[in-house]
Amino acid sequence: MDFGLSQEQQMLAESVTRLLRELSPLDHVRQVAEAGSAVSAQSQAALAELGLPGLVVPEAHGGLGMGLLDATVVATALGEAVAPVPFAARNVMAPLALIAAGSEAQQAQWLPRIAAGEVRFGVGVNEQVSRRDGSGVRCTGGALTGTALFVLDCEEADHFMIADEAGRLHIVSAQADGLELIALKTIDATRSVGELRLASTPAEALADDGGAAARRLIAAGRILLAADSLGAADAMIAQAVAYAGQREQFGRVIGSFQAVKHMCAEMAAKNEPCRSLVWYAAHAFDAVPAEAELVACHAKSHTGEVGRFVARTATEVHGGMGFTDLLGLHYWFKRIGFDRQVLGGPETVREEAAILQGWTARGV
Amino acid sequence: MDFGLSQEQQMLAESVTRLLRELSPLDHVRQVAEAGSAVSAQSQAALAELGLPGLVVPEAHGGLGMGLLDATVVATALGEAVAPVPFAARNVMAPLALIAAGSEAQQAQWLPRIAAGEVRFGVGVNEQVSRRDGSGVRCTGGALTGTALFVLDCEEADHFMIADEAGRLHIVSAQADGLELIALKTIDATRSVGELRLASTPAEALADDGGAAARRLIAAGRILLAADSLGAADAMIAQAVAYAGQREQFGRVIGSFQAVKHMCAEMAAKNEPCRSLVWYAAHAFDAVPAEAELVACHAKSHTGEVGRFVARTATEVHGGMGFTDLLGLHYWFKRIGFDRQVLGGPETVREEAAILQGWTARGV
Amino acid sequence: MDLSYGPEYETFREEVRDFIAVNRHLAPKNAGRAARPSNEGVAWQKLLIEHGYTARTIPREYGGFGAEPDILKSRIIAEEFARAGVPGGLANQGISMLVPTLLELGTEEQKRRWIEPTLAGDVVWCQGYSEPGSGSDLASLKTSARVEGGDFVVNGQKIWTSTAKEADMIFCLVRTEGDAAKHQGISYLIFPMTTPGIEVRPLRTMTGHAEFNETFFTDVRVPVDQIVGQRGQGWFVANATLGHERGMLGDPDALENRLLALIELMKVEQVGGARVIDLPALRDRLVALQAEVAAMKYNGMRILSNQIKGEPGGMAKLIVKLQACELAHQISALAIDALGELGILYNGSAHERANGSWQWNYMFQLGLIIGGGTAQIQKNIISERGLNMPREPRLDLPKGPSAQGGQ
Amino acid sequence: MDLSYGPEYETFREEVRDFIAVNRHLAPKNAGRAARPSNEGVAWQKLLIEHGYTARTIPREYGGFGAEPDILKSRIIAEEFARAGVPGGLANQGISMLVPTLLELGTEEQKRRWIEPTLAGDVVWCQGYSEPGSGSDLASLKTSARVEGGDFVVNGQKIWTSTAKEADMIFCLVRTEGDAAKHQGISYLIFPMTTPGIEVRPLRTMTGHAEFNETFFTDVRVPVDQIVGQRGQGWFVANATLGHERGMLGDPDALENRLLALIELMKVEQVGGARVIDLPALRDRLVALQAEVAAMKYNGMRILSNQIKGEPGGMAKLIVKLQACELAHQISALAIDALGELGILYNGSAHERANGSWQWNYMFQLGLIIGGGTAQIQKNIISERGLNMPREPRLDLPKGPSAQGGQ
Repeated sequence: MDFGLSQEQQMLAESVTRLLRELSPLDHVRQVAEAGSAVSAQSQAALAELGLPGLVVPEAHGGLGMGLLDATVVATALGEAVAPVPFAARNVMAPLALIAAGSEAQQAQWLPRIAAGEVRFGVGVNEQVSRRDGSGVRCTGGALTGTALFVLDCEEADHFMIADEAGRLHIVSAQADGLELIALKTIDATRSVGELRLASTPAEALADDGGAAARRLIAAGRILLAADSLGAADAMIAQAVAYAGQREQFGRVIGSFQAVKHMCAEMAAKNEPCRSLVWYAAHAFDAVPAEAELVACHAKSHTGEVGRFVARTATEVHGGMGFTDLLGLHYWFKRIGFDRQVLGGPETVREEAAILQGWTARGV
Repeated sequence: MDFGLSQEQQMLAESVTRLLRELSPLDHVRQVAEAGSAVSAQSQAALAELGLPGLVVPEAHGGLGMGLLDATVVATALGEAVAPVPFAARNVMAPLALIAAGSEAQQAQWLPRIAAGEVRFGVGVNEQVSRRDGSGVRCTGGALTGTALFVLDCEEADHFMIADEAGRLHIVSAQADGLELIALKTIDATRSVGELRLASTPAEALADDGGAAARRLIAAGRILLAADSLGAADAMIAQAVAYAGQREQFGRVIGSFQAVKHMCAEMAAKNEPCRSLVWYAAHAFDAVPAEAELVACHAKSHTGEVGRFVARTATEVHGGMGFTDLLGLHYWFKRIGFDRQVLGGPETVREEAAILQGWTARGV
Repeated sequence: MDLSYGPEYETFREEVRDFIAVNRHLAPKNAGRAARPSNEGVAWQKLLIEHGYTARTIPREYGGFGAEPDILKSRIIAEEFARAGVPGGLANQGISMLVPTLLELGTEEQKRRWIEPTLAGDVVWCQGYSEPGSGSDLASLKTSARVEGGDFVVNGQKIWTSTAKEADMIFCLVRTEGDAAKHQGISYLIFPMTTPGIEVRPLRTMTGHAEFNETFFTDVRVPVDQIVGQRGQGWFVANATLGHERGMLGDPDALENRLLALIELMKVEQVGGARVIDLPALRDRLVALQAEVAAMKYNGMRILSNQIKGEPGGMAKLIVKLQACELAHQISALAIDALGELGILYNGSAHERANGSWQWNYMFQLGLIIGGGTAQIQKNIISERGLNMPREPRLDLPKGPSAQGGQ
Repeated sequence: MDLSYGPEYETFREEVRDFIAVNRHLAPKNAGRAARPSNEGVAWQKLLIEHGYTARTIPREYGGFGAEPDILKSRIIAEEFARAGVPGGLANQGISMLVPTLLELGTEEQKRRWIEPTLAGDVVWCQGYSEPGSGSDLASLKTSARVEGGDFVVNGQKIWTSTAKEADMIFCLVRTEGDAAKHQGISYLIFPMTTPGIEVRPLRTMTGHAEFNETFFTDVRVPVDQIVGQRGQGWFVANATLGHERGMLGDPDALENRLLALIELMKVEQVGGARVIDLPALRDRLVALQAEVAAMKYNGMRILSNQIKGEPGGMAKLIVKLQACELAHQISALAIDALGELGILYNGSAHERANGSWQWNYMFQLGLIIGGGTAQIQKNIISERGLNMPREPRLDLPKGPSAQGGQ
């Protein structure tokens, strides 16, 4: 019995952290962001060396054959570093879709190229969670028409995995006819999302998709966003404690004031159990499928609430400095904001959790 | 322009407070409670001298002809003193029902006797807010059948004002056939509530009741419960501040610790605006009928939330002593608990507020 | 409880309305929050002063209207201009902070020289109080001014100088007596922003915009008579105006307007074909906020009423900044949640709502919670001044005689 | 991540199950939380010790089972007894606090004399630590013991002595060196509750019940050898057991059980013909609590796993008391709200649910938030031990060398 990370998982996390500490300090994140990109080429290349594109791709298809818990560990490290690197959708959700619902031929066709970094996916499943502004994609005669909002990891994507209104997944080439990608700008400069407009765009449906794959993809995405938020919250707490330990006011470091200490204690007390929750959610995704969707909801909604509290409180501990751009604390604040809102905010996800337990029917 | 209490209202509040300070210190409250009663005979008699039974009865009918704001001021003073005195239902809601929906003859018959303290009403309108355990009262052929739960101020009541399922109000004598009163025991020993079982019990309907009177009664009851909670919260904050000013730990009074100071500041900051809200709600009841029901909802739900926070936090400031029976702090804690739950808890009342604004339809 | 203003005031209200109706075509368009008024803006301001609709109680000899203070008339003016959607008088730090300070503590010459053009919008000021190293502990400021040849020579750095780029003048706290106790060594200087040695750099905040500046002083020479009050008394000079600043935050009308915008948002926005206001968990949060905004609105009316009666604001007033800033932040937070994933759109993105202003507000209001006395400082003030609880034992001894501000 | 216990442990689990199946008829009925076990209870306890299902790691010579520590086996035992609804080993302050203290710091004679009968349930203890004047600041205790003719003579008062009425013995902190620094003058005595001069008065709490007592000492004579550890070292002796007490609170299984009861309540209760769980605002609160309970459950598994590996509990463990007590309180609060006006029924009223236990829990859990280190003390501990933040500057100088506990 061992609830926690294996040595390999710890090493994986440390590798990612060490690499990002070297290649992607805050100054670099700023540089990338100010250039208008959400992708650090150097970080992405170095992480590819670690095998991230093929992290969850089976070994038979040239990947590392790891599970969602491994991916979760990586997501936490990325969140901690506010790394501008496409990961959740491109390196995890897309291959998981193929594993869950691709035919053998499709898996053989796509997975090795994903693992090799030869194809780069964006993923659009948002309409399964929340349809706004007329979004939604219909499939007719092997072609897709409509709009997918909040397509994840869309920057540099050459292919997209898109859910239609029935929840079936399709692969679309970024070069396909009738496809238009409009970048959406969010508070979080370190992740890319887009609006995909499709007009009778040719698409390849995943062959074995009974409709459950999209739900599974969303669960995976939620766990990864939760893990990202956890890591970003870790970093904000650490920065708040460090700042409080050196900033002096009234002749003492502010970290010796009870009010400041208690703010930090409350952040840690709320955030620490999220770690176990996220780990278990990922473990359930890998090994306890009956629980996976529900625990994913719990992880997403709870880290969403805790993340908002930590983001705000850590900023307050920093006083005026936290509000400026000078320390860059807001990169974490906004990353947490992204993680909270995307693939369902807390209320939406809690309602789904109630539906999953048969406590209420779908719909308002 | 004067937002606040008139000199007369301030004097009324001070009279009640002074009287209760003298006649109803905590020891007396305890004594009454431990004797199993929610009525202090001596306090009730003295308050009757001040004219409380006829407070809102028009002067033409022998009362003081005051409004709900006056009654609200009294309710706050009663809450502050955790006074075991029937007031909200007996002295205010019952005569308001007659004023709102009684015929001239009914008013002439009942109001002078109410003002003189010759009849003592309990009020049962809870089923208009929340029907549980099969409660509900039907009216057929001038007789009532069914169960009214949470009939307010039922101890020593010789008459009851009961709403039927259509919301029409009826007067029932406590001596009537087929009537059974079962006392309900709540956490709050200072107020009496009961279950009234009616079996073809003869009743006198209020003549001019178009169905709106019960809603108005509930609004008045909610405002009075909010005012009571406000007063009880005032008292708890004052006690917490006083205790923190004399209790020493670690060589200082605990009131000098920032954590304790901030707890007290948060209580005051949340509670103080409730005063204005309650006053305005009462004023609207008296003078701005179009707003009355909605503001009553706001006052009830918001003081319910703030009251729970204050009750808990003031107890925490008192440490272990607050948890014991020794200081009697729990009398206020429980009074606030009563005020929160009766005539609709916060969620219930907020949903009603949404309905009143047309934001949603009645029903789940 | 009498919420009518009475016939005298209703007559006054009619006068204001008439004025607005007749003159509104003269009001500047898009006045917005520009630090320096346009020519139209200055003309409008002068017209308002002439009719007593701004600078109302400031003596005529200093360029004001010279009326007796009448809080209700001031309130009516504010209400009617807001209702008509017409810009009222200028509100900047020169008018709200420097002018009251000069009126109370300035020399006759200072009053005559600065108040009229400041009121008229001809002279724009910025405030030089905070420094990077002195936030809550404002009195620990380090910008120094030594005396040399009839001048103060100022060196150091200020932060949060919001209108520094547009300002003609600065009112500034500097340390003139390096060896005095913390609160005793400060002086209050006023000098032109064109003085050599001043550099202004925009200060970007978490919102992505530069709503503030940092201002650097290198051997800035200020004649020794450009001081308000006595040398070493600057802390007490400034405290008069700090009170004025605190009063500016937490306007209940602003809260109500934000709430109304949120309600409208939730009625209009749709998700999955349903209105957001039909999602019960979000609606429940909305109604809870509505109740709290109502409480703050009536709390504001109570404060106003106390002012009219000349009674102290008491606890009702002490809690305004803490509660109102928090509530404004919560309103923005709910708006973001109501927008779901669209709530994080920003910077002019497609599908963005209200120009991203909900997000901007969410972040900026966090700045307001922190600024002008963090929430922690506010709680100290409420507990010490409102509840008479003991002060935190202080370690930065020796104690000043009147150590304002708490931790 | 490997949540299976492995074949060795599954075999052990089978053994435990078999034992329960065969012997459950011997288990005491209605054991409840009575302070003193019945004869059946004592017999059951002895049977459990004999099979190693309680007192498992305590050496055989002192009446235990003498097994090597194996956290997983202990966990399996707890799981299986809980699952079967059969009472496990006794859990009282003698067993959880005194026995570990004696094992670590008692004399050989003390161990031989007290551990076995305590484990067996033959000797019941109560704890005399807290005093009315020393709550969070436990070390400021004033109950004194002067030496006179070979005895300590104890005078003073203890509070929160929960089992004082049933106890045979008390372990008690008293001040023996009045002139020593606060933490240096305390001794740890053990003596019979039948000693002349002891008076026990029930202490009623806000719940209306007397879950605790106050215990008064008037010239209570205790032979000087009835001390554990050295004179003046009692603070450090007691701290070993305080750690054990902290571990007892915040059991995640208990939280999960409360949550399941709440879910059941909300499914069963009806208002206006609808199930309470169909009220969306309350359901939303329920799911939020469910997520938090899940987080604490997995946090507990992580702590267990760390223990097995011999790793420190770290932050995951430090936060348990604060979070679990708060969460338990919130669960009760939601249950009360789910019951609406019925939520305040109490004391055996008609229409009361679950014997008023939701209200009892709501109040008692507030006591737990306060007791055993208030939430404020817990936050001090988390910030100082977990985050290495500086201690509050202390004013109660001179400082003891190892001032445990914080404010």
